[in-house]
Amino acid sequence: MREITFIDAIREAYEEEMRRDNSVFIVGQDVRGAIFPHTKGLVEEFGPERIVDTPIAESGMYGVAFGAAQEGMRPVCDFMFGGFSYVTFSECSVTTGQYHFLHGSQHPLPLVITAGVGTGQRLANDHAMSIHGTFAHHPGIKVAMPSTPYDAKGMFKSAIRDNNPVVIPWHMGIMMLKGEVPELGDDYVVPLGVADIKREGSDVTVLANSLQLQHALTVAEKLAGELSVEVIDPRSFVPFDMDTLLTSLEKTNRLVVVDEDWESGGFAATVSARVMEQGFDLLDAPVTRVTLPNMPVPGGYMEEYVAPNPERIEAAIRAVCA
Amino acid sequence: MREITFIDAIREAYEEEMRRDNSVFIVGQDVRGAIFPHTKGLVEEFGPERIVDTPIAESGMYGVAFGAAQEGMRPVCDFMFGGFSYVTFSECSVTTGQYHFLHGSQHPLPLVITAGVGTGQRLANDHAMSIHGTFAHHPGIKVAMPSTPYDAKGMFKSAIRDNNPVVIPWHMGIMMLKGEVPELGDDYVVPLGVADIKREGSDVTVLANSLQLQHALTVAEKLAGELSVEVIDPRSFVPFDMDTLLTSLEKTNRLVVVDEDWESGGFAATVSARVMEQGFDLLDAPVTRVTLPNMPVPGGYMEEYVAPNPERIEAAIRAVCA
Amino acid sequence: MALTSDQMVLLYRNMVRADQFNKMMYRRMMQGKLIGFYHPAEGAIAPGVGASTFLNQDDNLSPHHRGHGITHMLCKGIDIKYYLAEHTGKETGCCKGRSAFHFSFPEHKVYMMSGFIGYNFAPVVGWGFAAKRRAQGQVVMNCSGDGSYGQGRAHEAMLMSQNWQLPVIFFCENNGMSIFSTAQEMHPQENIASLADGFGMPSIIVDGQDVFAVAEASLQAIERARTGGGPTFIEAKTLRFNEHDIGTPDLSGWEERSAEEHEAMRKREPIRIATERVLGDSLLTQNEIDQIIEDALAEIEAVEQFADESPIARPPVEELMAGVFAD
Amino acid sequence: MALTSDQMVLLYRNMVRADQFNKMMYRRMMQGKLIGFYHPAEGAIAPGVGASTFLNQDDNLSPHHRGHGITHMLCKGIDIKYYLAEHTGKETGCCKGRSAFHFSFPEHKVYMMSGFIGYNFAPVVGWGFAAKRRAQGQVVMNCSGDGSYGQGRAHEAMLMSQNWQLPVIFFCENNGMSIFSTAQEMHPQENIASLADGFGMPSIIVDGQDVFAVAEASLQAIERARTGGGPTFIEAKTLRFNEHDIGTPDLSGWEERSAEEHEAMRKREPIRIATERVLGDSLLTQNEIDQIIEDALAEIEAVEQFADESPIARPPVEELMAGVFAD
Ligand SMILES: Cc1ncc(C[n+]2csc(CCOP(=O)(O)OP(=O)(O)O)c2C)c(N)n1
Ligand SMILES: Cc1ncc(C[n+]2csc(CCOP(=O)(O)OP(=O)(O)O)c2C)c(N)n1
Ligand SMILES: [Mg+2]
Ligand SMILES: [Mg+2]
Repeated sequence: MREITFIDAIREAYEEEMRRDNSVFIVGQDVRGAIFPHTKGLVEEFGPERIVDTPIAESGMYGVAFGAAQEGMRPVCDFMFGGFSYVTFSECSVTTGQYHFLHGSQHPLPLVITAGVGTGQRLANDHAMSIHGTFAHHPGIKVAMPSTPYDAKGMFKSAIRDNNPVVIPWHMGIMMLKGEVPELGDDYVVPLGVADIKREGSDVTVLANSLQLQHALTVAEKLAGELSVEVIDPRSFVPFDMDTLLTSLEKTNRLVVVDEDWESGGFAATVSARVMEQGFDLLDAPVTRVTLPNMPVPGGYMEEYVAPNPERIEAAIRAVCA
Repeated sequence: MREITFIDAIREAYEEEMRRDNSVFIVGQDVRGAIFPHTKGLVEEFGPERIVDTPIAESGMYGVAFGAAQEGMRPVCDFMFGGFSYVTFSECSVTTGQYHFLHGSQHPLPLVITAGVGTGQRLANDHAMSIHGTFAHHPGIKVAMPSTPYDAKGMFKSAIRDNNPVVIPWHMGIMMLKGEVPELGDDYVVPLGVADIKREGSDVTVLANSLQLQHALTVAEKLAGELSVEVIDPRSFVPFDMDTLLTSLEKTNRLVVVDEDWESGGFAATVSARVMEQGFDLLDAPVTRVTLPNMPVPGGYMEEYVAPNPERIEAAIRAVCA
Repeated sequence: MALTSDQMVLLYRNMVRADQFNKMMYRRMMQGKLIGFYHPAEGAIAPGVGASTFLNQDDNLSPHHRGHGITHMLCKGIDIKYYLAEHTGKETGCCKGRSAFHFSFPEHKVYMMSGFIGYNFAPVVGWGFAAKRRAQGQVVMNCSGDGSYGQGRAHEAMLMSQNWQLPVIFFCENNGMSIFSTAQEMHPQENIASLADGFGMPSIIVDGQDVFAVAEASLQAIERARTGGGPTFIEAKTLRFNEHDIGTPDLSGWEERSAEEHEAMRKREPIRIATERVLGDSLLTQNEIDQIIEDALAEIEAVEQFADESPIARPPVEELMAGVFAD
Repeated sequence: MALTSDQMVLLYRNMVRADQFNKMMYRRMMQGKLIGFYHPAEGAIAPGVGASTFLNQDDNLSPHHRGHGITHMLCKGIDIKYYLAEHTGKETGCCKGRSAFHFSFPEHKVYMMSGFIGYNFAPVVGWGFAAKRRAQGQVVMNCSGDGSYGQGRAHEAMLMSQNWQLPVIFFCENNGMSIFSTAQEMHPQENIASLADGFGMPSIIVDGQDVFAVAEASLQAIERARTGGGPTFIEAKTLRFNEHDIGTPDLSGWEERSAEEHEAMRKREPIRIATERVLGDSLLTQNEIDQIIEDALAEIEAVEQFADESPIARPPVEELMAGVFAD
């Protein structure tokens, strides 16, 4: 298979879906010129009517997506950085999540919300915060985050075809990660709601996603021989594939959840609580989380040791296996 | 001690703090006329300069509080219903939470955010959702919710005197709950960050707050003789009093967390995950949560059985004690 | 745009229906037969009727919350019985009884309600965007109150609609009140329509108590939007006879609205104004008017019967969970 | 308001300092000596200098992000070395090295930075509110770009400031660009200042390449605000010579900005315009100008030395946790 970067994989998903379905379009700020390469060059093929730049007016911009979705189109709304979605949060969380259900499950709202997220750029909190946990807290919205070029292309395609609002951020720290992706024209998708065992193991399970998945794989490789680490990528947070996780725990009986979100209220807490309820008897040790400490993400030189990193992951694995 | 209602207790806190400190003021929409009785009549004593109505412009309205706090005042920003805070969410979550810390911990931001929250009015999701879990997810903001008139008065006073942003919603379902409160002039406060054992017991611990605390107490009373239920009111979510909870678990070894927020990403998940990490060996049964299912809160006749209620709490208690 | 006699009679009929529907809602709320709250539309019937009566089926309509959108929706041919059933918590409700006071009639292009004032401003941009792309003359009628124009969302919607020349009509029903607050105190200019000037958007200020004047202004804006002429701001000056919502005191600032204010206000009762006109212009006879009222009451009786006789919505949680996501 | 010679010389000195500071930032970013990003201010030096030079210490200033607020802050007497140290990730930074590019000088009433464009609009209402209540003539200078006026937050701030007659100056630095988007494409009117008309707020449009013109307009608005005359909207028409931020391509829409555009733009270089004026008016000699430049370079050398010699900020997590909440 050919190798492409993570961000190019997203662009391929856009290209293929936009060619396939004329109702797909992208709306954002400076997406024509492309702040990030996933929209680069698209305007040349699809024109400014389908690669739509708006003023710095997140509510109006998101309104283009939201309203057009009600009108039967399939918009992708690009918030540039994840935190910017908070500027129109009542719309993109509550009003979006409740639209279908509260109005009687009669009218779907097929739209995609994306943005770059995550630490590693040293830009501090408002440019570095994760959003998957926050959106996963609000019902009626699917939430997923790919970790490899293969998954990125397949999951973005799934998200665009889904009849629901899907929040699918991408981590800036793996933007240039290369990986194998099927040939152009091979119209594969990766379904939302299905976890993926990225590395098999038998001593301990690590659930990690995105940049942190890469960290987890690095640690698993490092520990190989000493400890056999199974690394699961949830891929989706809503819906969440609990079965794959519990099946793994039947084998390993130990779990470390790595999540680049705050300890308080992040998705790792939800996973831990669910395992408590549904897999208590499987556990030989308490589920341990590696998360952002409960402080606004500092920028500068602090980011690298405040955020989850291989050292912290390794320490957590050793602790649950002790 | 005299008895007053929960909502009157909040108003007394406002009155006393505004008399004590000229820099305290309230900003909101229709707070002069008082949509809810906690601001009723205040404008007559304090005038429209301190009981401040704004247009329906939540960012500007919150900006009055935020900016005035930077200028050394002590504003209370009343969002009316909790969900309305989402309209200016980038300001009241991210920008607020990061202000002090990210700018070098040199300038405090003493402000209070309040609003009515919770189910029971049959108004559906956007008028019924809880906000404590969402705010507890965002670092730099204290989050608390009183459950009795005594706590309401004491905690609102603490919140107003705190040098940090404090989100302190109140549950509409206990607005008219009566309870004992010290005489006027007895300047007591209830510190933030300290849980309260509302009923002692030895078989199982129930952590519950606000309307759900009332439900938990009802169930505890009903089960008395059969099961001895200890009921703890966290009172604060950030900071959270883990010690009181763990001490209780040393005795009971069983925990039910009741939380009127969604299962996914709600504060109950955080509590469960922390108990997993810090109290795993204390547990004789998995921590069990009673929460809102992951759907937008329906209004109408569904609210009463979709939300946590005495039946669901009792079932959970029986399950963890089985 | 001069109205034809047929148009005027239709407007008059819709006024009577809207008025009677509002009275029914008020009565039912007082009777404890409605879930949630109700924001009565008495005194403010004409704007919604004038704005909505001449929309095409494929035009988008975002009704104002005053009167809970009923006065708007029934003029667009929506059968209100499903909304009343909803508001009564019934299985047959337009939202399956889940929503309390929300409405949704996607097939009529009335998509939604949200409890956040100003929620309409984001989606209307998307509807206008879709309409412009589709280029079939579809129009977006965006109705909301003076208070809603405090929201920054309004700015973003006006900016983008004017910039892209979208077929969106910003229809402001200015009743001078936002709960207890007066527009006079909350807005720096006398007219909310002044906001449109900031964007170079054409605006019309119209007597909102005169349904015919409102309809003329609306037809003018609809025509402009339909033919690619871009957005229009319409400010209909209207009144709120009752309290904001039933059970809330009727204050201005923090004092009771005065008897004088009420008296002056009620001189501008929109049904009476319309009746004088249709009688004066000999468009209808008193007998015909009586028949129109009777028809409206019969319609309402059937609507209420439907709502009352439908079963209460109490589906199991599992069934609800299955409705959170679309397939 | 005619400027005195002393005022003009002060403005000129600040222009030179601002220009040199911006060049230093650009150079350091290219050298990999700055953390995060830098939005260069070349071509757009005059607005910030003109707006900020005559503020009192107790006036609030919200600097524009262009030039990362340096051109504004140094005119308000802020020692930039603490900001440069911050931007270099150092312990001595104004935010203890935690913030990357944020600034905060509370004692100078420059409180904050946020990465959300339009973040300024909420707090300025509160500063204006506090200033009005305090009634000591305090003024709020609220600087941001043309793009920021897309945000609905701007509407809310203008509405409330005009309504309450707050001493807030809406100082719009219109460089015609918002990353790759032109103001011409993104705004329906030629002037952003037209927005002020919607609220009945007085506005001034000024040549933002002429620091003296900007200062005169600013002094007029400051005077009005200080004496209870309410807000003013100032639009300073300026230019962005460089790309939006270093490393981002220099596009208009999705194509390179043309050589012709650059050539035309650079004819309006603000330092040259100011220099011609001070020389022409015989306010300064070439020797004095050379000395001013030398002083600025010396100042910058000290600032860089401070930043470079300060230790990298790497406090333990526990120490950071202790700083999340104030006592
Ligand atoms: C975001 C938000 N803020 C505040 C409210 C509370 N609220 C409900 S109706 C209303 C007044 C609306 O005034 P206007 O738009 O003029 O309509 P009217 O009720 O006068 O017809 C307010 C403030 C709300 N529902 N949503
Ligand atoms: C809420 C938000 N949306 C988008 C951005 C991305 N962004 C950063 S600067 C900028 C352009 C700002 O333009 P303008 O206000 O005109 O200032 P200029 O950079 O031209 O000086 C944008 C869109 C952001 N930082 N915050
Ligand atoms: Mg109104
Ligand atoms: Mg600009």
